[in-house]
Amino acid sequence: MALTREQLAQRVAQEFKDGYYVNLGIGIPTLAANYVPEGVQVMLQSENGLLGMGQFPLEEEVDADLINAGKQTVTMVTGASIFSSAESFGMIRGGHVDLTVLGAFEVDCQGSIASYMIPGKLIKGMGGAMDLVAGADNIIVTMTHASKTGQSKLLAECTLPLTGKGCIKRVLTDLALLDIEDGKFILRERAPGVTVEEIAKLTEGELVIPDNVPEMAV
Amino acid sequence: MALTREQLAQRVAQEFKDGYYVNLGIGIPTLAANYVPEGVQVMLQSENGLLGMGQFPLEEEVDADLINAGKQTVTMVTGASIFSSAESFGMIRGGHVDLTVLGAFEVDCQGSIASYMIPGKLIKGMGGAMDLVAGADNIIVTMTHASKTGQSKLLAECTLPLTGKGCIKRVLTDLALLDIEDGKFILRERAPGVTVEEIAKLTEGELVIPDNVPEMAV
Amino acid sequence: MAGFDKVVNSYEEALDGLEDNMTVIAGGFGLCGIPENLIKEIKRKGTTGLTIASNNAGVDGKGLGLLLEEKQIKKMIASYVGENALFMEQLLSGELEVELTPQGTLAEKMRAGGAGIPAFFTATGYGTPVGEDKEVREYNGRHYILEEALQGDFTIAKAWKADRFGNLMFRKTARNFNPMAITAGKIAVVEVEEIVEVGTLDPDEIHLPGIYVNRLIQGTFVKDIEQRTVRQA
Amino acid sequence: MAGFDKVVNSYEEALDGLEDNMTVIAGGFGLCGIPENLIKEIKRKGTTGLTIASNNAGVDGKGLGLLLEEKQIKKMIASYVGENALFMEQLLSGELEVELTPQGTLAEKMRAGGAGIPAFFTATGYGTPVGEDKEVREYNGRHYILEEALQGDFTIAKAWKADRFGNLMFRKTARNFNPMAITAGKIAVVEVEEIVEVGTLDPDEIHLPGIYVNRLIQGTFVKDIEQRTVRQA
Repeated sequence: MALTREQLAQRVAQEFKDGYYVNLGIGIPTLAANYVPEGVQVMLQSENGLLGMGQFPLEEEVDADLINAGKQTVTMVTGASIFSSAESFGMIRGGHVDLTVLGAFEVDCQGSIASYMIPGKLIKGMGGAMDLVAGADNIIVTMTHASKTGQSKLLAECTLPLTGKGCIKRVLTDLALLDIEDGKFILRERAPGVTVEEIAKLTEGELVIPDNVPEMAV
Repeated sequence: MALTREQLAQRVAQEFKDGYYVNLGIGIPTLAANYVPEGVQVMLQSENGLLGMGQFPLEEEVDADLINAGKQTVTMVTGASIFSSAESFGMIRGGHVDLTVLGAFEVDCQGSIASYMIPGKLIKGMGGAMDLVAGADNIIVTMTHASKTGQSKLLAECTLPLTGKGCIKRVLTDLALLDIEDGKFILRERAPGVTVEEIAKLTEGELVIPDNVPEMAV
Repeated sequence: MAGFDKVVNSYEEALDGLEDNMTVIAGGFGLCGIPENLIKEIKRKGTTGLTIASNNAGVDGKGLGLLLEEKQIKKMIASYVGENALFMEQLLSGELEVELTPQGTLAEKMRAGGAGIPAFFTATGYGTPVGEDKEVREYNGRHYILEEALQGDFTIAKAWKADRFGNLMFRKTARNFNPMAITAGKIAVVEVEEIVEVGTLDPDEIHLPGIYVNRLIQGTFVKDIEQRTVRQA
Repeated sequence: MAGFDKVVNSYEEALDGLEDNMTVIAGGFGLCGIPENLIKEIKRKGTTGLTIASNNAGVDGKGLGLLLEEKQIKKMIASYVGENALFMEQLLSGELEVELTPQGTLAEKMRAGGAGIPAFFTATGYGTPVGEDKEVREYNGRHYILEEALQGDFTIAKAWKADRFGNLMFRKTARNFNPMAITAGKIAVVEVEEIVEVGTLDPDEIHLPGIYVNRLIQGTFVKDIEQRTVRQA
């Protein structure tokens, strides 16, 4: 069975280590904050200038001056700090954020990612995504493995305009967890009940299948 | 008569305009702060991270955490602000300081300045001087016109290692105030009692002498 | 209060000298920390042909979206221009030009513009459409592209509190692009919620020194919220 | 207090892993805001062959001057190295190497090192010995040279107040190089006068977020003054 959004978020959260500063993109990545493992503390960086993002505010706590990168009203945790956008991206570009999780349209086995623009459709812009993929060493891309019509999104080469080139090393899809090494996808884990064959069929880029591909614990 | 240190400082202070942010180098430039004209407010920038430097502290006010770029204990004026060295030099390099006054060993008629190093003698370093001359549009160099042995310090070309190339437009010496334009020194004012001929004799670089060269009001 | 008093008394005076076809840098992220009254004054003035550098272009009818209504913007330099139907319409019709710039690069370009750094290398955008036609250089095995500084004829920005010398404090994430936007404007105009007497602000707690501020005005703010998200108690 | 608690309990622990021939970035300007106890710990450890980037090299017997006594420094990257006879002696005898770097360039090199900017252009030093062998480029009729970022294996720095997460506040001009020095160190060690509980510092008033700090220690400070200048009442 393909992972649900909640299961994807759970699996992402298993990558959290105690003391990690983490930047979570909009959507599934953000959900991961609900599944931080027992005994682990993470601090969320919001690229609009907040380290230590908390949960949504109570109605009476809503503050127009306190939002996240998705423009949602948020709160601050104890120990939070505020800074300018230049400082925020200095932090990101300089590699000080331990883990970045973001979505994508396509990833290829060279580690390139396309996530911000579909030519011919409306242009929205890359926001902070290009800085995030260029600045982080440790990135997890979360996405569906294939389109609704069965087209693989794990490609030999991205077809859409790139957000970053050769910067992605780990992809979590609804079917599998894969690393990217030496121009190949390495299958690390399967979603529960999903076979290696199903994954291989929906992976266009070169796929390496180790002898043992365990099921994810979600 | 050649100007005294106090007179040099007085003449420098005549360049202060109301609302100017000013960086004053060590020595005579610093003295100029004592001669701010009536009705004029200036705010002193100290490149170690202070805008709004005040006078020396009273004995009981001395604070090791509050010094100027000359490592002297100082105070802050009302309205002062503190910032990092990166911010301070952003301010300087970005041209936000209205006037910079500093000393020199030599200046030439191309607007180059040598002020930080005499080869063969001890090396001390340029400190912030290279940033100051590169960042400011409006710089006054204060120096003696010639060495004690009568060697001109206003040269056709500096002989010492440069602090900055082609960046100086105004020089105040103990004998004269000169502008630098199109590769020439232009004599603007004479020290009281000093003749144009005396100045010409001690100026090695090409000197333009306008019809009327008034005496300084000091 | 003489030379360093930056306070002006009307929005008209605040934007005196702003002319057609100028480049304006605007602070704010989404609708958070935007100079909302200065934007309204530009609308009132009717200045056109503007190039505006701002992370976002407002939303329909709010923030910079107001300037789209009368087609006052010729070009937008921004990282994200979604949530704005009028923007898309003018973009597709060719009435509006957009230069999409990664958010961190945009922030750094403003900071560089204010700090006398004409250009810098960044890995952001290498190998992407942003890096096309830009110089590439390798440092320690990674590729970087050369990005140039950004400066504006005017900056319009918003801070929380100021003293009359223009020393500024920002509040929470309304800080965002405002500090470096202010440093990068030849004439930096800042509107604030409160102007306090000089000497009231602790020198150690000033977020941006008044040296960068040319004009200061006190305003009242609506502070629209784009995504009001709440949790239940 | 788990993952984000940066407090260590001894200076030995604070500098654990510092080895011979490493590059160390040090905060401070003159003797103001220097990590005086961390310097003493390096002296005690006897680490040698160090390359140290710091605006100054201390004075005889104080600050980084202490490390000259046992010849622990191989190379100094600094803007001003006057006021130090032992320094000059070792420099002239060839035991010590110095890379004179303009003060603003040094600050910006550290900031760039922390912010993922491998190189930047600056007008500072163009046409001078500092600009020799560096790439020159013209922007808007002015000449600029390309300067590269600086990073350290360790940073040693001093702040005034911190919470246990390493969120920092500096005091007056003891701020100076400390913030960017901290961002540029692979392992950033900060000593402070006071450690307060997390939540005590206003998020808007934190000068440098704890994300940059790896180890934090509370010390007591002598705070030597180089030029005690006073006025009469």
